Amino acid sequence: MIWEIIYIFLGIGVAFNILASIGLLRFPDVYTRLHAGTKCTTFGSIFICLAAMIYGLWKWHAGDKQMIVITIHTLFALIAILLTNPTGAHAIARAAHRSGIKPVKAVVDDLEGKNV
Amino acid sequence: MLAFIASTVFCFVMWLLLTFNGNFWQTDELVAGIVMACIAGFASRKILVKDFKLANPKRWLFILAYLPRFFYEMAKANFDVAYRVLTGRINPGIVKISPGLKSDVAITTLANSITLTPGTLSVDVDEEKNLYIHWINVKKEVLKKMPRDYKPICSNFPDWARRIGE
Amino acid sequence: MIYNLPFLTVVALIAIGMYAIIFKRNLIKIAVGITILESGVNLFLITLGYREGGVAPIFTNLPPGISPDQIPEKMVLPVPQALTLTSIVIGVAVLALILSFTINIYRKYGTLDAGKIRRLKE
Amino acid sequence: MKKLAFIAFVVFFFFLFYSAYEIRDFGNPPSNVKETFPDAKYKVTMDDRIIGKYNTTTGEWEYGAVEETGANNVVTSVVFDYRGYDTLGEATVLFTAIAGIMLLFGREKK
Amino acid sequence: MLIKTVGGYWDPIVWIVAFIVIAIIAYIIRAFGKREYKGGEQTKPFLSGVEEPSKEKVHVRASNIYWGFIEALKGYYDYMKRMHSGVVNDYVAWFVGVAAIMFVVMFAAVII
Amino acid sequence: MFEISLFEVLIILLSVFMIASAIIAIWFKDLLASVIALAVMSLLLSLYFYILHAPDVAIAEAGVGACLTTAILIITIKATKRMEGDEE
Amino acid sequence: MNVMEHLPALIIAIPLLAAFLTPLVDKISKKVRNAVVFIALAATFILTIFLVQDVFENGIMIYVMGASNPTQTIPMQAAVPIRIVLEIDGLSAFMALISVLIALIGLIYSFSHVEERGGKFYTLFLLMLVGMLGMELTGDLFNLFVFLEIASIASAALITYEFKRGSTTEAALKYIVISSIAALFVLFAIGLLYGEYDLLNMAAIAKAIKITGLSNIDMIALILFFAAFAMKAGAAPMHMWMPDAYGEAPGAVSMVLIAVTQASLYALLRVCFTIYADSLHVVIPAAIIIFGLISIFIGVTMALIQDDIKRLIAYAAVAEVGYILLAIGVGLYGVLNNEVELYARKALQGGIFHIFNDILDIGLLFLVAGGIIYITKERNLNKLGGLAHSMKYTSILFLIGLAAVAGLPPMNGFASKIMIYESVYKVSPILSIVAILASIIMLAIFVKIFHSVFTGPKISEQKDVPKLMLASMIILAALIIFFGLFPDIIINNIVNPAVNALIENAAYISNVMG
Amino acid sequence: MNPFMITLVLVLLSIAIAIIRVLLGPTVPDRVVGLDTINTLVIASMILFGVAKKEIIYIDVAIVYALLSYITTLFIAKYLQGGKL
Amino acid sequence: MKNEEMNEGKMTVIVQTIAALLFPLALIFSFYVIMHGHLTPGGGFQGGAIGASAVVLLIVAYGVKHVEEKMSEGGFSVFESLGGLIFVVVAIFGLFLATSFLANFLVNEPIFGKIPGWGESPLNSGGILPILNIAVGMKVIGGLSAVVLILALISREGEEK
Repeated sequence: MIWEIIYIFLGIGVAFNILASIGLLRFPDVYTRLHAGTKCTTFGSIFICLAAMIYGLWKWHAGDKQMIVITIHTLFALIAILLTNPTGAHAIARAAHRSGIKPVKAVVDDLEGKNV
Repeated sequence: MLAFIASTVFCFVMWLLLTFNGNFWQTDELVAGIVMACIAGFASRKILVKDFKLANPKRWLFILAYLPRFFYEMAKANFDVAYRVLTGRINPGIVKISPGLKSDVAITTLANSITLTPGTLSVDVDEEKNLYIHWINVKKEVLKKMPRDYKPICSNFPDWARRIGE
Repeated sequence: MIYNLPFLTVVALIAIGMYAIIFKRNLIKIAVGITILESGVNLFLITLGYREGGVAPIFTNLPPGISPDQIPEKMVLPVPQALTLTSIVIGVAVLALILSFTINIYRKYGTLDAGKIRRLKE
Repeated sequence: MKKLAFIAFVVFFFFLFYSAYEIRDFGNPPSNVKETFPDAKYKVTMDDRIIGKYNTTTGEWEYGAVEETGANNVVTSVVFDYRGYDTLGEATVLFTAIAGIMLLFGREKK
Repeated sequence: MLIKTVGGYWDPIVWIVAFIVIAIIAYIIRAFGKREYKGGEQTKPFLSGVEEPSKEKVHVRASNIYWGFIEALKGYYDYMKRMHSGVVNDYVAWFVGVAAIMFVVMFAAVII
Repeated sequence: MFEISLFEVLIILLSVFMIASAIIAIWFKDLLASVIALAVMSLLLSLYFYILHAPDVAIAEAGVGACLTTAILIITIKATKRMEGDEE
Repeated sequence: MNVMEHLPALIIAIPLLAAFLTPLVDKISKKVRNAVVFIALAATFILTIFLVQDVFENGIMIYVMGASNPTQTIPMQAAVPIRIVLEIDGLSAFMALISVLIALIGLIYSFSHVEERGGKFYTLFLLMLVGMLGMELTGDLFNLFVFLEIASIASAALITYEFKRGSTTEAALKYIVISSIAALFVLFAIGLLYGEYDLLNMAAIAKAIKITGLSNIDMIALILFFAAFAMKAGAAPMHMWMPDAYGEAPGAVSMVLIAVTQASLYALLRVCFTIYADSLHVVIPAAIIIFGLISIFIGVTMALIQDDIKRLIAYAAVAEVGYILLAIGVGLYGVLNNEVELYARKALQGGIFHIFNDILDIGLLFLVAGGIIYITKERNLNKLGGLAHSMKYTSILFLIGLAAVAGLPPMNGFASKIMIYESVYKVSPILSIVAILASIIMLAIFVKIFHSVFTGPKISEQKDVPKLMLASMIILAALIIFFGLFPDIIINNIVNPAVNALIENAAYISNVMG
Repeated sequence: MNPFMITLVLVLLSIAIAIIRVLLGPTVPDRVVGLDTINTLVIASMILFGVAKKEIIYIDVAIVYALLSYITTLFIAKYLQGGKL
Repeated sequence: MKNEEMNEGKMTVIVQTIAALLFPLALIFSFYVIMHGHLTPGGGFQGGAIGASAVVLLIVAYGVKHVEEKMSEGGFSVFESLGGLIFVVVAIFGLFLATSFLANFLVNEPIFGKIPGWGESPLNSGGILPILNIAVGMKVIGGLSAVVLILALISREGEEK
């Protein structure tokens, strides 16, 4: 049962990670690539972390007391990813816009004309 | 002083989490933790703690309540991106929204949430705390009026952010 | 069984770094080359220390399935890791110094081209 | 001139690749010193001596890092105990580099 | 005082004694000369009647001192100046070159 | 036939990636891109250390290679100029 | 606690402690800082003399860092040393003595004019000494690498002391790039040896190579060591960094840089004579001889056309390194061919003695040149002139230095050079002829430099150099004359133990490995 | 076969694709996106390897990366957006 | 975001808030790595590098000027010298109290002596290793922060000219 959950979680994680990479290749400009690179990797990594946490909790429950450390430390990594990834994406997007990269095929650009 | 105590407590909790190894903490672990948390708290007292809004337990409850909703949106976002990756159908644009948030925490929460949710990516924030959002699938009806309606872009996240941060 | 592939990687890294140092004229490129060269040497030391099927030489929370009496055969070698630690910190110190020299040279000479930075010759 | 340098480069790295080919197999460090020192009394190498040996009958460490330094992390005990002098030197390297940068850029505070 | 070399020995004290003796002899020989010939008009150089130029004018500058020698070895010096290019890449290239030659020579010598 | 384990697949992949990113790092004319490739290489180097069971070194390489080296390189590029080449 | 027993550790620890203390004390008072630095260096000097005396009387000294018994190299249940072993034999003691002596003289010289950013300057000065001493006292290969880096970084930083001239930074950059690459290849070679034998101790590796024979890996490591250390020692054609670095550094630093170079030379000797000793192929001594010849030739001929006073002296320093390499190569050749008593011992005596003379002579020239530059703010020989009118003492000291470098009797340079000429003649007369010819050209060079700096009409009124500067130069000149007049004392008491340590490497191994 | 190891190899494959983006990316921001993606993937693979080998203490390395890899991104972003340091 | 703020080198509010949150986290993690150097992977250098990275994070998020007002490079270098001094003094203590330079004179006994009621604990083991870890940690935090700070200041100074 537990193993199945872990399998599923790992599968989702890997699927989204690979999807992120493919999106990174296929999308036309930096903003859309950021969509893929940020959302999908974050989501995939969350599932991978969840699988690891579930594994740790299960082992801990099964009597291996120190395995709880995996859960807690993975939680730390997860929080750090959740905090940093979107912020990093925001910083890159802003920098890209300031360095003069226009969004491809944009229908509207409210930032344009705003004095920098 | 209060700021110092608050940041010290934050650091100490982090230390306790980091050093937990299945058993109760040893005494010297705790003592070392207090000393180290004092140093780290002293170093970060001015930048970490600007106000004490987040010390209110009600806000913690809001955060907890917010997480599942956020997670659901995120899952949706990923399937959305998956769809766009596979089909390549995009209709992007940068739109400005005015959520009317004042505090840094709130705007940060909102921006990060927006980045992780369907089809949107926060690009810039100006001094009036208006967000500029790269939207991968711009809907026609939003473009009509100038103070944009944020409902179709980021549903009711600004309200949640207001509850958490303001 | 991978035959010596990591060692070949190491020499390839060293060769790439040396290539940058010898054939690239930009000072920052030379600094990048030195960094790559140093990474290669660090990797070399670590690969020397690897033992097949070993675990990290740390006794806290050893993974299950290792009984203490077979420990020396089950752990990777600790000395190369210590050497590599030393080498990494030395590397960052040298890099910082080289880059500060580079900044100063750029201010005095107005160029980063090693071919033009030759007031001292003959 | 550049061509000559390139030939020298190729020759040099030919020999280094040869050394990478010739060196011991990946993952198989020497496990005893009998081959190198046939007259040695004990047959453990430097690293195995540092890692230590556990005596199952007495339940104690006969020798090694845990017994000699009391630290669980063997790498740290190598860094700070067995090769502590290197670490001192390395800290000095950092100090030297920073003093050098300060010499170059530091401002005299009056 | 005395150090043995492969073929003989070297003793600075003996050398100094000899030096002093020779110096004294030289001084004595000089002392035989007539007093009025020292100094004055006698010691000035005679340049075909042309007046001696001032010291500043005839002082030979450093870069002119061994002009002939350097001119004679012009080819060598041109090569050397090209070799000392002052480019840091070349310095490293020399290291690699020397190491490569040493590799080749060493392995060739060992195989032979 | 070759018997190959997952661990060896990992090592092969990482070796290839590292050499690739190192070549990228010295190939780019844009120094900023070159620094990014260097950061990637340092990241993979750290992963390499990690799977060769040297977590101590991996942490050191993470702290130094991922953050500080890149930081000082970018500061230097900012203080000097970005493109490698003859223009000026 | 017996101080005598802990001397090797204290000699490193005291300057290191002072180096860490200097930035703190510098914030309080400049005078206290100078006192701290001077006391630390003087204490190191005294301790070094004790150490040297002890080593010369009682043979090799062993110190195991951090062990429960500092003289027990091989701990319980082990076959090889596992801790860092400091091993001081005659050669190490000799080199340590030189380094500390030169550093002390350089410090006295620096006190006269280094005020601005002095805290950092003296810190780096002490660290440079620490680096040299560490390289010379250690018996561990990786430790050698670490201290090599300390010495290189400290000297590179010190070269930039006059950072207002951009060329100092250029020289420092070249120096640091060269040093770090050399050091990285040294580290690679250490890795190769470690991979082969799982050892880091020099004596243990020497014994292992002796037992198992020279493998191909060992040979590659040898060449890498050889090329890297030869580059750091300034052997032509890898000498190009030397004129840059020596020429741009402040006077005292140039002098101490020679000692750093000699420390690399020491490492080269250690690798050739101790680690690889008997399994060495005859190609290596031949290579050393060839490098020596090229260095001599390039050094003197390039010095002839220089216009910058310090660069000129720096090229002369290249030639002096060439003499040392020539002598050592011949000595190594003799040792390998079992012709020790015939000529090898004399050649090595000459070479080792010439190490000392090189530092003293070239060091004196650098100090005087530094003084001239300090007074006149001018480095170009074409614009200098007539300084003997106002700087009488300096010109006399410079003359002494010139005579010593050119090898005029009865200066010390002649004593060592004649030993080198005669022993080199036994191997091949051509070598000897080249060496003597180069010596003549050297004399010509110094006629040029003396002529253009000191003689001629007075250009401008200058005062003489500061007193402390003069004092340090006088110490050096006195040493030069003393060594020239009584070379037997030096050779019998100081050089011979070093030569014995080179020739008999078995003692070095057996002291560690039992 | 350990599921975590298999996942790890697959994650490494997606790192390969991200490296291609770093190689191709026409502008620097594109490359930074690749770097950012590789960062996250490396953190994930570190966690996977630690769990696969049951090495509890290895997760620390992943935390370090998660905390620090962000700084590189910020530095490059700061360079690109112009303005002073 | 105003032009003046850009010139101060600040990044957006979002980045700043996250940096403010990550700074204590990184700092406490660096202390954890330093203090547990003899138990888990890590030690003085690693922890020091992480701590220095925390300072670098502040530099990049808030601008050099802002950081330099709070912590000057002189302070960092004093910190660093202190770390070095502690290292050498402990090493010399080994010479006086035990047998040789750098000897582990506290091995098999707790650092601060046996305090009744504390029992056996891993954190308090390892002899002088934790002390040396802390010394090296101080040194590396001070040193690397000072390097980045100086280089950043110099770069900024060059831009202002």
